[in-house]
Amino acid sequence: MSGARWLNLRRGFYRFRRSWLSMVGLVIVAALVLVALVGPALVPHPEHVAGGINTTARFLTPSASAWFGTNELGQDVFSLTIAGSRVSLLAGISVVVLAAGFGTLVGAVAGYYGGWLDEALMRFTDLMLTLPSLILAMAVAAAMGPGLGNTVFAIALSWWPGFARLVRGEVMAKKADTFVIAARALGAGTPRILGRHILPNIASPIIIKMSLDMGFAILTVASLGFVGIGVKPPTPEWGSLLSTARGYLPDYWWTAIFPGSAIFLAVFGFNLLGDGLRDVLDPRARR
Amino acid sequence: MIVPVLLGLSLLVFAISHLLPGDPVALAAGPQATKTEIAALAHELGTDQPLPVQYWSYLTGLLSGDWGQSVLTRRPVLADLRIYLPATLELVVAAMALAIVIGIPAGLLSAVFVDRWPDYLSRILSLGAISMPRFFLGLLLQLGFAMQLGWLPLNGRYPIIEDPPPFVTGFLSLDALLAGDPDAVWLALTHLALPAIAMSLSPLATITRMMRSATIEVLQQDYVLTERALGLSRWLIIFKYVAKNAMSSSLTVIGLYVGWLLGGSVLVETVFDWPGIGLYATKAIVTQDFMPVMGVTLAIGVVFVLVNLVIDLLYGVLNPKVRLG
Amino acid sequence: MAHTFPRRHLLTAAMAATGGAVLPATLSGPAQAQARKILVIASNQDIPSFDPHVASGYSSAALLRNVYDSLVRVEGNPVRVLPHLASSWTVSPDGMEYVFKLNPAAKFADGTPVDAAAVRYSFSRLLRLGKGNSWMVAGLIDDNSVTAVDATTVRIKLVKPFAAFLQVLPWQWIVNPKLVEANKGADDAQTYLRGTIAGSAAFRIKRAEPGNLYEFERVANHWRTGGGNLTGAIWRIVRETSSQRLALQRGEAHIAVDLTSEDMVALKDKPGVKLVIEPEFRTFSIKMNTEFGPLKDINLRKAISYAFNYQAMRDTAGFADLMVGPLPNGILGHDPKLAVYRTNLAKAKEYLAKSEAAKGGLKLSMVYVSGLEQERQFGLVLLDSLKQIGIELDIKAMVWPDIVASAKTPASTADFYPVYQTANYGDPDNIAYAAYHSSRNGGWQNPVYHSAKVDALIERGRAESNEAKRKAIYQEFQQVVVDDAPDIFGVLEKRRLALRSDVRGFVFTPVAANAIELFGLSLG
Amino acid sequence: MALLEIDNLHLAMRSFDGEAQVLNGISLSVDKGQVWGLVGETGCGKSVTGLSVARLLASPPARYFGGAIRFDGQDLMQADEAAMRRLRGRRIGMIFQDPTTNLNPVFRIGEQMVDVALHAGATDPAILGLPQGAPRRARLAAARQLAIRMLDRVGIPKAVDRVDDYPHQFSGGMRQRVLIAMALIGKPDLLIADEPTTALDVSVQAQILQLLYDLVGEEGLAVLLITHNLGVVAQICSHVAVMYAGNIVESGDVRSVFKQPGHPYTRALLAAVPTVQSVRGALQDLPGAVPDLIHPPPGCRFAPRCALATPACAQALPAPVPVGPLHSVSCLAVGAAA
Repeated sequence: MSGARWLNLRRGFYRFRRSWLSMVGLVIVAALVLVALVGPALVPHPEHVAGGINTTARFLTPSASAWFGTNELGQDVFSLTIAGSRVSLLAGISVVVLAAGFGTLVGAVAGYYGGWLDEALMRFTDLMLTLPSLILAMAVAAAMGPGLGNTVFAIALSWWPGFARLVRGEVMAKKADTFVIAARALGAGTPRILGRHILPNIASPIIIKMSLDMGFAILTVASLGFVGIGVKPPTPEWGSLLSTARGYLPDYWWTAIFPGSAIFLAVFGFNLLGDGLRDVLDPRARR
Repeated sequence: MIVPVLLGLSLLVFAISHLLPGDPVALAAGPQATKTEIAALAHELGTDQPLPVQYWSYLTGLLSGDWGQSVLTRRPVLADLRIYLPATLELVVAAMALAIVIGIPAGLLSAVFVDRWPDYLSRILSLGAISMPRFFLGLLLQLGFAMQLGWLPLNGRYPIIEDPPPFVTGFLSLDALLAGDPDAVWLALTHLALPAIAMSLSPLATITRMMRSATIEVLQQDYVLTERALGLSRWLIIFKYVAKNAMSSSLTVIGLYVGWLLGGSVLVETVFDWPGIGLYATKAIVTQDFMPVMGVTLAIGVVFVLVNLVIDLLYGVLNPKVRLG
Repeated sequence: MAHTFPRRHLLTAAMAATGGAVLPATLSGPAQAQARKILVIASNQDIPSFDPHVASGYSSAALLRNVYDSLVRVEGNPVRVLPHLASSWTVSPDGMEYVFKLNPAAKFADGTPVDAAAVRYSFSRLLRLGKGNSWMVAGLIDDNSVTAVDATTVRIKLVKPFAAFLQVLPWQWIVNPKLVEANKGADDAQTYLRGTIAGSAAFRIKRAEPGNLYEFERVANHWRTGGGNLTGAIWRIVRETSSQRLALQRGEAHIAVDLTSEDMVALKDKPGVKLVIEPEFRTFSIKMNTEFGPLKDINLRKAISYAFNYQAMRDTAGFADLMVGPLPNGILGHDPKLAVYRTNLAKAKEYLAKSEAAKGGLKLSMVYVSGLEQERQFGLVLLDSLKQIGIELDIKAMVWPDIVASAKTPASTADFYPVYQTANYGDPDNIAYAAYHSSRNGGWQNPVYHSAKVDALIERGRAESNEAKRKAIYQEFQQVVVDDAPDIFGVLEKRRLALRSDVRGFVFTPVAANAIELFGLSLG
Repeated sequence: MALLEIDNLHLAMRSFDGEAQVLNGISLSVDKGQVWGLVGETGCGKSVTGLSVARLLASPPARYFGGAIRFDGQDLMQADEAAMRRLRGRRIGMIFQDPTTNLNPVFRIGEQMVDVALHAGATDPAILGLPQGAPRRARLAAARQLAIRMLDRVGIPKAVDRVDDYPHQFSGGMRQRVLIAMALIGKPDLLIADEPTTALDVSVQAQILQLLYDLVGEEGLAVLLITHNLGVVAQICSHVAVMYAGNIVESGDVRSVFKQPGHPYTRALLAAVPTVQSVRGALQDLPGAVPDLIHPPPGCRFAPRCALATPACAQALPAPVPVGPLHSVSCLAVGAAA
């Protein structure tokens, strides 16, 4: 079995390498991560990222000295956009990790114990899924006040049900597997069975979902920023940059186009990559 | 099915709105209110009662058509929804119609030309479309078609100096049609165009992708080989025999998307100043006016459940086994 | 091609109606709208309440001044007080007693005459509720001040002398007692008047779609004669200022009231557009929490006042002048030569050294109204300035009601608190009283600052009727306030309005100029 | 001239692991009135041969690199898709193995049959009994009548009522009858039947075979019956071709081949059939396994498993050697003996 699995994985990576779309995604995401790690230190105007302004150079058109032009406060749009990658990436990862963590907990408990607990948890999960997630996130974020942490929490709150359902199904399927029954026969405790035997075996669908969700998490963070419920100034968050820039269209288009394109590019990269990863890790779901 | 879902939804919405920080009563009372005035208002609104009592009265209110009062608009929430929900629904229906009309053939073609350039093109475009922030696309559309070219109106549902057609369904284009006024229909449609396009992109892409994968699966079915072997033309097979089979899996997506678009209409409505429930909810959220937020959430839940009932019926139309079996 | 005509016709109509610049409007044009003469005002502010004694703020003022009438009205620059419901008036030599002769033609919408009893009733309700614009007359009149001498004569006796009394009267609306009494309920008809108009003005509300638009229509055969040719108007909520600008540019709106300086620059040479850029008595300052937290320390306040980058603030504000002291430039008693703080890092550091903050590591907080772009920019200017003296700033956007709520106690008030003060009347008392008198503590206009000396000066200035003496009092007031450094005195933004050139009869008035008065306007 | 002539056909198929030599030069000639059985194990290329005749293999992955297929004198390897469509459903009918999956589940059977009839009628209006250019309405009605007649013909009771039923409302055997009706609606000259009875119950199998046998007799069809079941061949075929790993190793009239099998593989095949009912799967008597077609053995592909193999067998593919009037065998051993 493990041989077959290895072959599947190898064929998967073969397909991944063959699919240039996935490779493009990988390149974009790698670039994004790199930019998020080192970018803020290397940008031409790190002081603008920290909130510094230069009102003598407002609304300069893109040029060799300011690649993406400057904004209403004379800040370098290139520096802000680059620095925004860290904010978005961090927020996106936090949302997905929080949601996956909580969703896995709920799903694993429901799937493993079954019975009324499963029934109750899943009814709750389904209800959460019927709630309009963006409105819920907006309401929670607005009530908690601005700030990246609050935004992330609010989004994760509406994000976990997807993971819970996924994990529940996988756990239920694995529960009946012989190795789990054997472990139980040997007297392993529930946390041990779940943690050591079941969860590692269902990691790949969770990872696939996390990678597929990354793009949308970034998108949702930007959406909240755009409607004005998001980070505090001067945090250079793409959605709020776009929201501000919107007031200066069409004359100062560069203040909007670059942060907007950055959102698109980041989400696009993660979606390409997620699609490719799904092909690799889950050959059944190909196409 | 609809009753327990709504019961649960109302409980959940009620619970969330009471768990959140903020004092809606103080806000409702206004900045100049004194402590006694706030207490009086709390008493009047019943918020000084224990939570179960409050929920019970909220629930009985819901059932008797009293969805609470909006502080912001000073009107009953249900009356507001009567205006704003159709506006959003019109947008969602238009967007879904676009998505279906384009997405289904696009997905079919993508599958037929699998791994050739039309397929690559449609796959890149659809992934791109899914990744495109709707609000950014909306801004770009405004920038291009309204600001630069001036072909279409920038925002709103109808020219502000014109009287809209009499309110019947709340769907302006439909109301204009009912009023027999072709100019009004045209005006309503031109206003609808850009926001509908901005909203349709994501479902369009998803339907294309679903349709593509479903079609690829269907194309491998034995009956397609039989149909080909008996000489039926490729296009007849694809657009008639394959399409109907592949469509049922896209139906699920369509059902899910209607709910998703209703909840996500906020973004497009913000960009286009479209007076629907998204904008209504946003305004209510930032002023912490909770009755409308709860009302909007519930309304979306109701529509979502209803749409999925319709989808279940449509399944029957597409798949005789479900209908007859 | 003849068969395509109907389609073309539709397109033409659509373009014309949406102001499309593609085809000449003369082709078909919105003929109906032309005949109807409806003026469209684009504003980003919703109208929260119609109750004339509860609502405040410019959008409400815009609504109320068109659907209710007041005893007198103001117009022009400099501001002149003109007859309105009162066709004439006299003032006693000591300035304590005003007698108004009402226009006998004035009628409420239901035909009831606007008589002295109605005026008395309206003032009494205003004082009873204590909301809305009541602060303008609070302490000046009481329930016995307003008396009906006869049906058309009203006497108002001030409790305290107040030089600018006539200037506040345009904002005190007269309601129809018959309607209010009939719908009084338990809350003095607040529920009723929140959405219903009981006034006597030349316009009434035809359509109200909160969050979207408010449509006015002209009352037929109104008692007021003259005025412009408007048959109606629409107060249209357009949140984005750039959308307002485009709506104006395309002729979809006739007046845009919330434009940014950038918008004004962009509109400068556009055909069919008239720009109004005029100084106005509207101050923008960043208030400091003089009662709670690090800013209790006057040395720190002075250090910050010197560190602040005033030039950057002026740059971002566009069409604006820097304030010289607490009072708006050009108002009675304003001292243009007052020595005020200007950016001087050496002095800033000198004062900083005298304060607790010299140790460093200080982090201060600032709130601003979410969505108010200009305030956000000023916040960033402050952040940048504070960084120069090693102080961090936490900027937080809050909705207006929350900010107002936070102003209730010094402890809940942020360290920095930006606020616009619009003069409702062109007198120094307006800003001085609203923004610096201790009786306003706990309210949004002056959450925390109080000084016995300043209070005394304000009260003296209010009571004095001799103009030269008043000037002297306000000079002293300005000096004392500047020495106390309770605010970072910011900018006076010029009023920025853009009008279509076919709007006629517009007279700029430097008080509440964005609350457009419709009566005198014409289209075409 | 035979109705169908397959001449030295070579076909390769691309896959994940490489290109498989699926058909290695097969030749076959089918005349009107003949019922040819094409037998062999799974993967020997018999189904691919049938699909090749109708040109239904997608290319890529299929690649023809030699040989010809002639139908009624027309070279099908040169025919374009439009030309092929004129043949399919009209002059060449096909039925496949599993009747449960070969009918489109979401359409009424009548609708599917009407479309096939309309298509056939478009090529030959006589099939609908209407003159050229008849209105669509008339053609639709005629097609429907034809569908009902065909259903009746294949033994569907109350065909008029059942024409508007969905596939899932029929039993497996009935569905195969529907498929046969659909394949014959265009009055084809050649019927390609790929394992038409394999998926059916034993009792139903016999009925379907009987039906096919009767129809062949009545219509004078040529039939290419693809099966792994020698019993079926014995029952209704007039001729048989035995395939092994992409080659026809032996062909001839059924009687001759069954009585005097020449090729070692044919003999093994016949030996493995204890009864009419054959068991699908490996032939126990033979050592080794079916060769890997990506890297086929040189020369005779059966040689690695053949008891009679000599070093010469690995040199070249043995040519068919006639052993009877219609009977030929491709085997060096047989050639040497002859």
